[in-house]
Amino acid sequence: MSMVQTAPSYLEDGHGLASWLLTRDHKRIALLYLVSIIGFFFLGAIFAGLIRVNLLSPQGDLVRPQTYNTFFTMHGLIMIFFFLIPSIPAVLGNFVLPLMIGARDLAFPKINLLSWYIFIVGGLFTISAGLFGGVDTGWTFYTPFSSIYSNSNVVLTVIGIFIVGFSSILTGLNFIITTHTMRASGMTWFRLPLFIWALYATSLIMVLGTPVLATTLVLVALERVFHLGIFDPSRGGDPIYFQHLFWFYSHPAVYIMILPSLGVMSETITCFARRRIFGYNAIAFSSLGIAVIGFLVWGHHMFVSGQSVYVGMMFSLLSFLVAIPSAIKVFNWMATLYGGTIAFDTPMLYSLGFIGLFTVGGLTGLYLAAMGVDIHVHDTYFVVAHFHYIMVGGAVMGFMAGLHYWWPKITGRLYPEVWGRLAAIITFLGFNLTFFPQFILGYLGMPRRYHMYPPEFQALNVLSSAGASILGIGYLLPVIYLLWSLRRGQVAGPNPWRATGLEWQTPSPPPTANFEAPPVVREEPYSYPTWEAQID
Amino acid sequence: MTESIAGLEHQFETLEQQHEAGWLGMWAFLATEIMFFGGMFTGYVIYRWAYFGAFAAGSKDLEIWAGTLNTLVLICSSFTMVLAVHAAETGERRGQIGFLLATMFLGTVFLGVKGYEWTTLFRDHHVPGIGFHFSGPYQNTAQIFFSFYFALTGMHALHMVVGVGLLTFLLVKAWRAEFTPAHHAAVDIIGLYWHFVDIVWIFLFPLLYLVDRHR
Amino acid sequence: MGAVLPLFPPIASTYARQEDLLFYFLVAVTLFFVLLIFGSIFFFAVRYRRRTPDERAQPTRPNLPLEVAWIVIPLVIALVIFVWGAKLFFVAMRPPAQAVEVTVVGKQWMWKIQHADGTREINALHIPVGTPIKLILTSEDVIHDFFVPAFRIKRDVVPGRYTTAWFEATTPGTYHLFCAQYCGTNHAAMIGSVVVMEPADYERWVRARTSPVLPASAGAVLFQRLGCSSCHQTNTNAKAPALAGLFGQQVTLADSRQVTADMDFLRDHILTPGKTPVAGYPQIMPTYQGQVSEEQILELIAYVRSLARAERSQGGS
Amino acid sequence: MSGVTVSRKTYAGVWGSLVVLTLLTAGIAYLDLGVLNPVAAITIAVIKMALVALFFMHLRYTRIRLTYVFTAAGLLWLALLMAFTWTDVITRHPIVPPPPWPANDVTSHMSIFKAK
Ligand code: HEA
Ligand code: HEA
Ligand code: HEC
Ligand code: CUA
Ligand SMILES: [Cu+2]
Repeated sequence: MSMVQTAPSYLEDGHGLASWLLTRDHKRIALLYLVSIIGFFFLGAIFAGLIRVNLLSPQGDLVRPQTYNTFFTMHGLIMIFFFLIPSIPAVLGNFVLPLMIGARDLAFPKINLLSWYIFIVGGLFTISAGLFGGVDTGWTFYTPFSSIYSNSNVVLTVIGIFIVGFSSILTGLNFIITTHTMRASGMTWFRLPLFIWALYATSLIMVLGTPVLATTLVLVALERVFHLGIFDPSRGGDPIYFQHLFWFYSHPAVYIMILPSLGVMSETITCFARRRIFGYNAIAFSSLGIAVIGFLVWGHHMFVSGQSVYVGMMFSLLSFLVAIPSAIKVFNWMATLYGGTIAFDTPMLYSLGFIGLFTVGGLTGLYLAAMGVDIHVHDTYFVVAHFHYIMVGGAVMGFMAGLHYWWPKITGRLYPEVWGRLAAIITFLGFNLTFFPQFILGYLGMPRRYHMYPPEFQALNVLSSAGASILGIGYLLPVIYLLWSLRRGQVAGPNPWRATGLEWQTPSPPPTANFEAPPVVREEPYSYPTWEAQID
Repeated sequence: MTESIAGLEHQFETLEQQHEAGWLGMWAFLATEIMFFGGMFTGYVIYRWAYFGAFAAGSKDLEIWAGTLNTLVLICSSFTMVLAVHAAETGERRGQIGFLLATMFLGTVFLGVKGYEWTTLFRDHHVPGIGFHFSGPYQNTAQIFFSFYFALTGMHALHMVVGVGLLTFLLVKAWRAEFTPAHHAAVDIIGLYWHFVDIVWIFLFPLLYLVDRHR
Repeated sequence: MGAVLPLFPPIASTYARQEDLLFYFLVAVTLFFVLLIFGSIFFFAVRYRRRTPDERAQPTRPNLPLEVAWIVIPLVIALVIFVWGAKLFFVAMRPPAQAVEVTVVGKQWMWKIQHADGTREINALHIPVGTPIKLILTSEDVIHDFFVPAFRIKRDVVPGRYTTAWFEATTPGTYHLFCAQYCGTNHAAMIGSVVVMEPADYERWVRARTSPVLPASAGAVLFQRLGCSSCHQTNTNAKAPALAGLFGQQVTLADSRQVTADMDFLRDHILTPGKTPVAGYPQIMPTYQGQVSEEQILELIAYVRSLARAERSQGGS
Repeated sequence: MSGVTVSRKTYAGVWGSLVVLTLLTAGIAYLDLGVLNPVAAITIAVIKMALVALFFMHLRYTRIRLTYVFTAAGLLWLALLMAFTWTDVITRHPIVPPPPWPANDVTSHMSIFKAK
């Protein structure tokens, strides 16, 4: 290396633990998040594995009922609050958002680091609750069970989730302000990559929804400690009020989980079809549409809860309306594929898998939103299958797509392509084997959160468990080959995919300041070459 | 990188951009705060509808002079806060210190009065969960009102405590004469927070103290 | 029951038939879109695969009619499903007037069921085929959920209030009854069975029961024992309102709101009289919170309802 | 972030109005205005909020338009949360009022399915 070497990459800019734990570089913070959420994912996955092993037999032989209940509670809490919600935003978003808009960092780097610490502290609280007594409320904390009857460690858990909520709020805040104030010159709103629009919409939900969850959890904790009676019918409280508050956050939260993945799709599909996106505006606005209408459908989780039927109807109608922006996105991607030049690198395989599974998951959401059908399938495995299709088949696949796509940018190395494709295919197959039988189980009437079940449901449960073990392999493979690629992977170069976008115009891995000179944007987004216009 | 402009953080190009980000950041944060209190306000609304009698009775049990006094105290503290901002804009260091101290003082008075109210309520067994007792026809529904009273005022008081902490931080900076007419974003932004906490109280006052007073 | 790999639940109520229709429609819609999307992915993947590294794509041109089409078509389909689903929901939520009432009290972790004639059952419900049954559900502790997959009905059982559900069984048999709302340790064991019988069998089953006490009669005894009758006397006096004829009427509250004297109202009034104080009376009625069980409250309510009936029949209607 | 320095006189005026409004709201609470009581209380609170936000928080002077959007979003979302929850609570009554009395003895019970 010559002495006139330009700025060192962010990975070389400082060594030692302190240079990581005290960093304010969004790229390093993203890696801190990456390591932590992968840890949480496998913790959650171990619980999933235990759930599936237990359900191999109708009597639920593996563990006692109470233990099983703590399993699915921890599984749900960890997967949702400590893995999926921070996954794409805090890892990939954190890493590429400033790069994509041509900024040196997020607007509030210290707050960014702080939010990681908050995340870890929240995680420690929740895990320690799991260790000391466990929690058995389900991730939904329904009152009055959680507030009075549960004998488990609810308060500690609730504190953990409360804390981690602030991490989410701060990340969202940071993204919103950064997108508004720090775009490079020439980077107008309609030149932003669609991933940024998706992150913006996600942040909107984080910022406006999460505080309500915080309040709700505070009230549950207070109720448990002081017996306030707000959710306790025997003191005149209304348990349904809890459900309103909870779902006011937690329904929009499912869009926190999916919107970033939808954003990743717009990047990968265009890159691997090498074609300009079809319907940029429609996709951009559909993200905002989902975020806004998504706030008005929370009552679809409560159709049979005893809420007013009239309100139920309103929520049902709005749930159908919120499906339309998702439909718009799917069709726009199809139109982008049309006439493209499609390559099947790993991110693209994950992306195509995503589209398929998201479609199935989303369409089954329509069954649930149809009030008459929801009466039957509510709180059965049909719901479990629905949300795993969207969250595991959809969001996690989207995360994998994004991780592989930006991996060369993050590490400067390419992952081994063959292994990548293999893992993507195994995941897809294992996934369907795991969760498709659950649709049937659900319609047959197997309720969720059951530690044992009538014998006639066994065959389908065994299939599902078998699928889970394949799926498990599908998830373990990437860990191995991605780690391997850190040292042995091919050196990537700044733009291995020949993609457009500012993040590819800087070295991989990028220098701490991201760009050598402040970039100026002159092109429309996704200006891939076509037959006609020769773009050089 | 250009560290030439005093106080410019590395990620920004200009001070202007930096201030704008800070200002917008605080406003966005205040939007989250609205929602944070919002969950409880929603509960307040529906329970007040369902238990109007109990809310009226509970409300009458609060000391109106304390509520009114506290409202006035907070309004004055907002006034002194905005004067501190003014002093920062004009670069008067003594003004900054004086008004910040005044704001902190008023904030503390508020908390003192609140503490007094809480102890009286505690003495009267009006604290939910701790041997709650309420005589009269609403004996078994009044607790709901006090639950909201304590949840809302408690959360508000917590914000006040945080606010006083932030003011201390400003005070130190003002003492060191770090604020110049060109660079005093911190005062501006923390001022916003303080005013917001004041606004929350402006709503809490009629909602908690003035339910059906006239009867 | 008993099949090794069942793929579809038994259809045993009128509602189940109607609900399955919508379900099939949804399956068709799903298949259509899944085939469309998977199909085009495969087709595009083959047709437009990248042959040379520098192959260039077709230019992207706006196509408004296409965009409108894929907004409007899904929208129409979605609205059809919405209307259909909502209609069904109202069917499920609107019990026919002649439905026979059965009360259900859920508690951790069992179902306590009482028939209109007073017969009690635990974790089992025997009903005749072809009779609309209306369930009145409440819980002693946490939220449960009464779920009979064969009937496609499900309703949360919420403490502190009454929810209702109804069904009309069409096929005799024994069906699963599940608790579908997570309610603690033995949630999965809070199961039972619903036995649907031919009318003749059912009649035999009814006859075999030791003559149970009617809920209203039990309620009348309670009414005396709890001292309700000391204030609420049959002849209207000033101390407390007479309860005859009250049920189902509009009641004016002290804060001049109007409410219907339904089961929830009566329940609230026994447990938290201060919640809905009646206009024109001093609020001296004590709370019975903690002194009466959910079943007893139901009996008291049955009694107050029977007073309404007595009133009517005296009125000669 | 206003770029404008507002005169202390303006602030004092606002402060004065806030004090007056506080006393006013406390006073009005003692008059019997029926439904207008809560309406008056909330209206005054909203006016006070507006005064604080516009003048003390410089909303009136800022050139960053986005500030309005953020504030409005916060308030709008709160309104949505309240409106939907509230609608549920006030329309929760059963869609069919229960019949005056149940079919509550064996004979009436039996007759129903015998009739079929
Ligand atoms: C990432 C997470 C995620 C996402 C994106 C969604 C998306 C949707 N969800 Fe889902 N959902 C969950 C996660 C998610 N959900 C979870 C976790 C639960 C359970 C919570 C619990 O109780 O624990 C749940 C539960 C749940 C319920 C409550 C079920 C019950 O408990 O009874 C309902 C009811 O309406 C519902 C509906 C929908 C709808 C309509 C969408 C829509 O947004 C889907 C839109 C997408 C499409 C429609 C597909 C693409 C479109 C086309 C291919 C075109 C064709 C379209 C039409 C014809 C309209 N979901
Ligand atoms: C992002 C969210 C997310 C993700 C990624 C997953 C991933 C998985 N989930 Fe999860 N799940 C939820 C979110 C998620 N889930 C939520 C929110 C609930 C509701 C909780 C509630 O009811 O409160 C739920 C509930 C839930 C249930 C229902 C439990 C019940 O109601 O009783 C089941 C049952 O099969 C299940 C299975 C799985 C499986 C097999 C995976 C797989 O994809 C995981 C893949 C990994 C593996 C298959 C394991 C790999 C194996 C190891 C690392 C070691 C294994 C160890 C041993 C076998 C000892 N999940
Ligand atoms: C100490 C006297 C007293 C006793 C004992 C009493 N009540 Fe009451 N009850 C009242 C009074 C007074 C009212 C009207 C004022 C009010 O709403 O509180 C009332 C109102 C009611 C109402 C509403 C009547 C209406 O017109 O809307 C019902 C129902 C009722 N009581 C049922 C009962 C039952 C059941 C019991 C026994 C378990 C009972 N009461 C015991 C005094 C009493
Ligand atoms: Cu009862 Cu689950
Ligand atoms: Cu939802």
